[in-house]
Amino acid sequence: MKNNILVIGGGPAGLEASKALSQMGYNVILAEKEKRLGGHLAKWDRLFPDQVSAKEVLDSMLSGIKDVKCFTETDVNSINLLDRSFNAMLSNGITVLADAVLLASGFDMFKAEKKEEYGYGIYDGVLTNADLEQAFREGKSSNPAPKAIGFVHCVGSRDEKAGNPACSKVCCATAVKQAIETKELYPDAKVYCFYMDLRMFGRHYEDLYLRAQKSGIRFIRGRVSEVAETAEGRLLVKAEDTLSSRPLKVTLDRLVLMAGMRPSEAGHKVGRQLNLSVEEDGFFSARDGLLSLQKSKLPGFFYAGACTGPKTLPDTLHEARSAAMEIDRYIKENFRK
Amino acid sequence: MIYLLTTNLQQISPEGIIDRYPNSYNHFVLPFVIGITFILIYLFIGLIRILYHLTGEDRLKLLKSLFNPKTAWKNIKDIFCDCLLHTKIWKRKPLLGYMHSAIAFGWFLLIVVGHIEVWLFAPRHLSGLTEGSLYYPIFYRFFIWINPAHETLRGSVFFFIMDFLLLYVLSGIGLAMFKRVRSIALGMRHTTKPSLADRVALYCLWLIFPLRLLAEGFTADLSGGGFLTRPLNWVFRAFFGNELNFLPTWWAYSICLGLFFVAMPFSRYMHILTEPLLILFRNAGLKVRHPRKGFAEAEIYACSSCGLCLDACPMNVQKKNLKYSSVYFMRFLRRHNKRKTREIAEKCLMCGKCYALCPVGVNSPAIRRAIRETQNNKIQCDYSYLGKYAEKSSENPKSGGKILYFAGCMSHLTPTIIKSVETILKASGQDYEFMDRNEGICCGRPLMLAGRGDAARQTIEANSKIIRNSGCTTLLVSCPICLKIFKEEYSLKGIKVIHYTQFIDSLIKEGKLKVSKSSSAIVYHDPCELGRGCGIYEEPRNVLRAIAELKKASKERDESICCGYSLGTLTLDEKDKAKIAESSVSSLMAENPQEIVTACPMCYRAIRSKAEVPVKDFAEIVCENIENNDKN
Amino acid sequence: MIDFGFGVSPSSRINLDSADKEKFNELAIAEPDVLKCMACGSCSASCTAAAFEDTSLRRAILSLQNGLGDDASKLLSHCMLCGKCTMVCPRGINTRHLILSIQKIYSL
Amino acid sequence: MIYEGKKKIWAEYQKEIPEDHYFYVRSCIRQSFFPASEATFLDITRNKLGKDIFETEHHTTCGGIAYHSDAIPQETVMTIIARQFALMHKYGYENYVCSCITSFGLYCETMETWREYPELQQKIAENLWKSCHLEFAKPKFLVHASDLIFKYRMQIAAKSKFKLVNKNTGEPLRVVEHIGCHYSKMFPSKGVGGAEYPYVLVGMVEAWGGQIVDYPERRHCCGFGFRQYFIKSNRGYSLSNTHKKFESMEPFKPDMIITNCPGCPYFLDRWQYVIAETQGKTYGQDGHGIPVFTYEEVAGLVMGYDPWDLGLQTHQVSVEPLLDKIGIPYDPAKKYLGKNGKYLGEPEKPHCLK
Repeated sequence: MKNNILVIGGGPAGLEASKALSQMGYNVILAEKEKRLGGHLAKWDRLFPDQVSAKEVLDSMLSGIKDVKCFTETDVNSINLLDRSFNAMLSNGITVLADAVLLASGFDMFKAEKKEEYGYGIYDGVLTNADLEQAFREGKSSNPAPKAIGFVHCVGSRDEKAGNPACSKVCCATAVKQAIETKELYPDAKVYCFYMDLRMFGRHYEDLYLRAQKSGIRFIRGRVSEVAETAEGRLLVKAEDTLSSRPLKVTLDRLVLMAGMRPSEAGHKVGRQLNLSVEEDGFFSARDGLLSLQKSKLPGFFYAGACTGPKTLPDTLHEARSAAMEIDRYIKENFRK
Repeated sequence: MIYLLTTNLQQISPEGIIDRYPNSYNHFVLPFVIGITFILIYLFIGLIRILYHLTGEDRLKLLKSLFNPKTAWKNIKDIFCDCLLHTKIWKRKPLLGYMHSAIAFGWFLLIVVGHIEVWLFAPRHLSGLTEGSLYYPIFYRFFIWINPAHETLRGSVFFFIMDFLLLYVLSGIGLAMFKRVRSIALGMRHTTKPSLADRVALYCLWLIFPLRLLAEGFTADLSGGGFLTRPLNWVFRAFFGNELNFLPTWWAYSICLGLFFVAMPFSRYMHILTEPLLILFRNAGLKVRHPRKGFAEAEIYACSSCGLCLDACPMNVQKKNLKYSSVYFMRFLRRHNKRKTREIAEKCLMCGKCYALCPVGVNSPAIRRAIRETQNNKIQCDYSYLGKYAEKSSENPKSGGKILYFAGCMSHLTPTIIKSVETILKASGQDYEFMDRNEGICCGRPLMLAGRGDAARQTIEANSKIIRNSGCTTLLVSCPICLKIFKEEYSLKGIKVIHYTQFIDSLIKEGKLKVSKSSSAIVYHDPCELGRGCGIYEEPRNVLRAIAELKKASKERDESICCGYSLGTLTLDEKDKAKIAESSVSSLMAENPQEIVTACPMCYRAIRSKAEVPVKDFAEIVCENIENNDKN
Repeated sequence: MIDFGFGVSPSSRINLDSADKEKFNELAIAEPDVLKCMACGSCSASCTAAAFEDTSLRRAILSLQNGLGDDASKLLSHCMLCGKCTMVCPRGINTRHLILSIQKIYSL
Repeated sequence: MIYEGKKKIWAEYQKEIPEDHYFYVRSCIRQSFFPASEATFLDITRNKLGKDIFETEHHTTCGGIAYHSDAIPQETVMTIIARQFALMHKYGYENYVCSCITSFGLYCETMETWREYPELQQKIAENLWKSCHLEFAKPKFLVHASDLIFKYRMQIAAKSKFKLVNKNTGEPLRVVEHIGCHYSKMFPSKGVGGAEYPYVLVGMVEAWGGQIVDYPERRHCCGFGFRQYFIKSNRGYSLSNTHKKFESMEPFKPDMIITNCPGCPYFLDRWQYVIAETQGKTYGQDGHGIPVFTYEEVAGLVMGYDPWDLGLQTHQVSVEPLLDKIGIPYDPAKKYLGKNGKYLGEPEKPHCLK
């Protein structure tokens, strides 16, 4: 008999784990709340640091889940523990009795309009990293070409007042990547990146930074304090250039806000029903931060990806694979004696 | 010239076909006469121009030197050795040396002996232009032949000598042709890409002597000939039968000569005539003051475009950098190409190797610096603080020490050097003071190299004040860059400026420092500024031989390859520098030493970054080998 | 005009809109390394002249990016071109040529 | 500018303002700066709108000026505030409305501090009893006088005689609003519309027919700043702040400025004169300045009060061009005559700003 495994969330973590689990011979049921699989990856155009196409990456992931039962536009209405197995009622009316559950609910983007001073939703030229990716995907370019474009790092990250004191990990590299792509699209435009610390920690990330610098992108160390609209409808951006300890202003046509990662609301909904604990930052707490990253405090319930904190795509995929291994071990120890 | 064309037509040869020729003129001499006249006028104007551009002071210096017996003797010696015998090339590449001297010295002797012959047998034709003195000795064999009035078949010794010299020259030409095909056989990896004028002159030069052989071969029956021309004459007779072929060859010979002279000012061969002038200038102690005029112009035209600097230049480890070599630099200077010359001037490492290896002794680094001066000397900066600091530190002179140690800016990035020098000073019981332990003024050499001489002089002035007021008798320097300028530009009367390699050598010789010999095999890298810059090659080697087994680098002493991180370059990028450092290290590793030793903070850092064996500073390795009972 | 004993003080704010981009572009062509600075400060920390006067290549580059050419010239006017900054720069910036280029382009 | 976006933000910062029964506390400086504003407030609320606004002569300063100038410690200022609140309680009120923004900010700060540190509140209650024998109490609702006018803006509009509209073109007047820094920047939730896009004055202007103008430096301080203004050598700093605001609003060609703070209208008004004298620059039309008003003055104007009864003759920047633009009648001859008809005297250079 094949054991049922329920995977909640059809983003990279869910897809990668489902693939691994189905290859191990489990009966995998995947529930995704959105219309299409892929999570945020499905909305992205190119990925740092090598600017590979997000679509190609996703397509290759999707090709591995042929044996997985995927339910899209499906919420987990309720879930509870019955003896050793989990009983989940899905919004499409199906009830799943699963021997193990993998939560891969990922993250929600920080709502950039919460940073009122940046004027997202108020000024026409202010957009988010996700908006820009969408524009890239659609191959849209502005006419007339913008003359000056700014990127604000750490929007809703490292910001206690915005409710997220932590770093979202991917925004710096994303900003630098998007800045390069923007510069390529509008070679005559001035491109500015407003950063606090440039966290280019991964392999090739520093190269990306150097490439951006060489292409003439200006990095200004300082958080944007406020944005206003000029009489001509352009954006007047104020920040401090902390390296010269002086306030600075610049008029831009576009301002791209690097919205950070917040815990997924849908994930919380599942967590609340099983009394799973979250840490102060709102992300789920693993059983052990080093040794049992994929395990929750509840036997049979596992985590993968950004539901336990901001992660890059490779990190997420690694977690998904290790979660699959943990689930396999759990099933073998508990159900096949 | 018109006079030449119309005169002497009355003298007719008694023999049939050549009756219509005057006995000391023939139309074929015209190309030669035009050529030689052109070159003589060109030379005269050029000389006046160069002398005009010299400063009054320099002209006086030159004049004085000409009458100073010592310099006059040196002038003669240098001109003979450098221009004719090419002893400098002989020393480094014998085959190449032979080639050059064969052509230069052989040709020179041909001309001299030719004139002696005429002087002996037809002295009238040396007496004036109307007698053809300009061309007669050159075409002597022809005129003997057509004019039975001349004594023929006289002086068989000369026939032999002239043929021998011709063979000598031809052997050189043969080698030159071979060099074009396979330069590496003569020890040259890269050769200069010739310009159009160079090609014209070159092919003329190649043709001149074979044509002369042919021409003289045709006339050898009557005009006499030696072991070369006489047999050739027999062969010609056997094949052609009559003498009608001889005139075109003489024409060809004359045309080649004429063309060669006309092409000369536009080609590399101008060096043949300019080099003696350069020798006079150099021996008179003149310096480059302007990047294109006066002394520089003499250097520019003295460049023989031989291309020895191509292999010398450390940048040329990458082929793309060949274009920055001195030979092309001189060519662009000659063509007044300001953009290119500026680019090359700024790229150069100023390691001085091209100058050291140049057979003509063209000091192209000095011209590069002069170009940099035109660009950078006008930059306005504020160095008023230097004077204030010198004033302040002079108020409290660093007293006591007879030795004043100046580490220099760069040594502060290599604390090993400073620590080791201090250890040695202490171990040998020296009374010293550290001039720039906490802060110090730059020696000025980097500014000087960047073409900011005026600024450099301000740092020199401030440092001089501090040094003079310190009461020291010896200024000990650990950085060769500083050493060079301290020696050349500072006036520190009564104070001995010494590099730590020299200092340690003398300490050991005087028995003040005892070192023990280890079994380790080491190689020594000659820093540019220390070796080629200050001529210090022996002292460090003396010391190193005493403490270890000294191996050889494939290029060392004045052929040492710059480490690439010279302060001389302004625009060379990091990647190119790294490549040069690699090539420097690979030369050092020729005999697989266990350690590399150098005596310059820049070289130390550069070589360390590329070497796979431990790299030590000179003082550091001496420290390691101080005999135990003497160690602090 | 009345002297009140006080008046409008000049703004210390950097205005990137009015920063001279032409000269900076000229500089970036003469020495593209100017774009590579990551503001680590190694140059200023090792600077020989900085022991005496306010000298900082790092801040000079920043001033140029902010269109403050005079500030940059001032920060480099004491430089002795000793080259220590070239040696310590982790990005391999040709600092001496950069300094010379700045001095040439921004002095005119 | 996406208006809907701003509305979303306004929707998040709704403040509960009771309709009636307020204990009113005056500002220290407004009575001399804008002498008729507080009187107009009381007249409108009590007489025109029939509200119960109680005032007692026993109330004092809130201590804010001394506190912000580092002249008195926090416990002292808190005790002064506790006394004000105790008076309110004594007279049977639980809604507290103050005329001054500095006071409003300080009350908010004090209430928040007491909430976070109950032991401090206890101590202040003891101080209050020891010094005044008054019973400690806290207001149930704390509002600023402008909150109240905002609350009544529709009632005022219903009774208005004039609209903030250019009578010649029919276009709404372009109005710049300036909010006192201590209104909502410290506690965005305490202000109507929050701190980023405060709605309190915008609401009034929109209700009375005007059009609000957002200019880049709208968030910037007017330049008052107690320490900056009190010391002459620092006054240039104060002036420079005001100058920066005018430079920023200039391209938007505002017709008027409306404010809700004691210091702001004063400095925005008077510094225009100093800027004109030192920089030779004016920001209004035809060499005029931009007239600056308190919200009570604007309410009074739309309700048809005589401009001179509103004290508009005490402004540095002459208001007549604006009155003409709206079509409010006034008697130029009476400008410098007091309530009793006596000549008040007039500024040395009334025409500096035309």
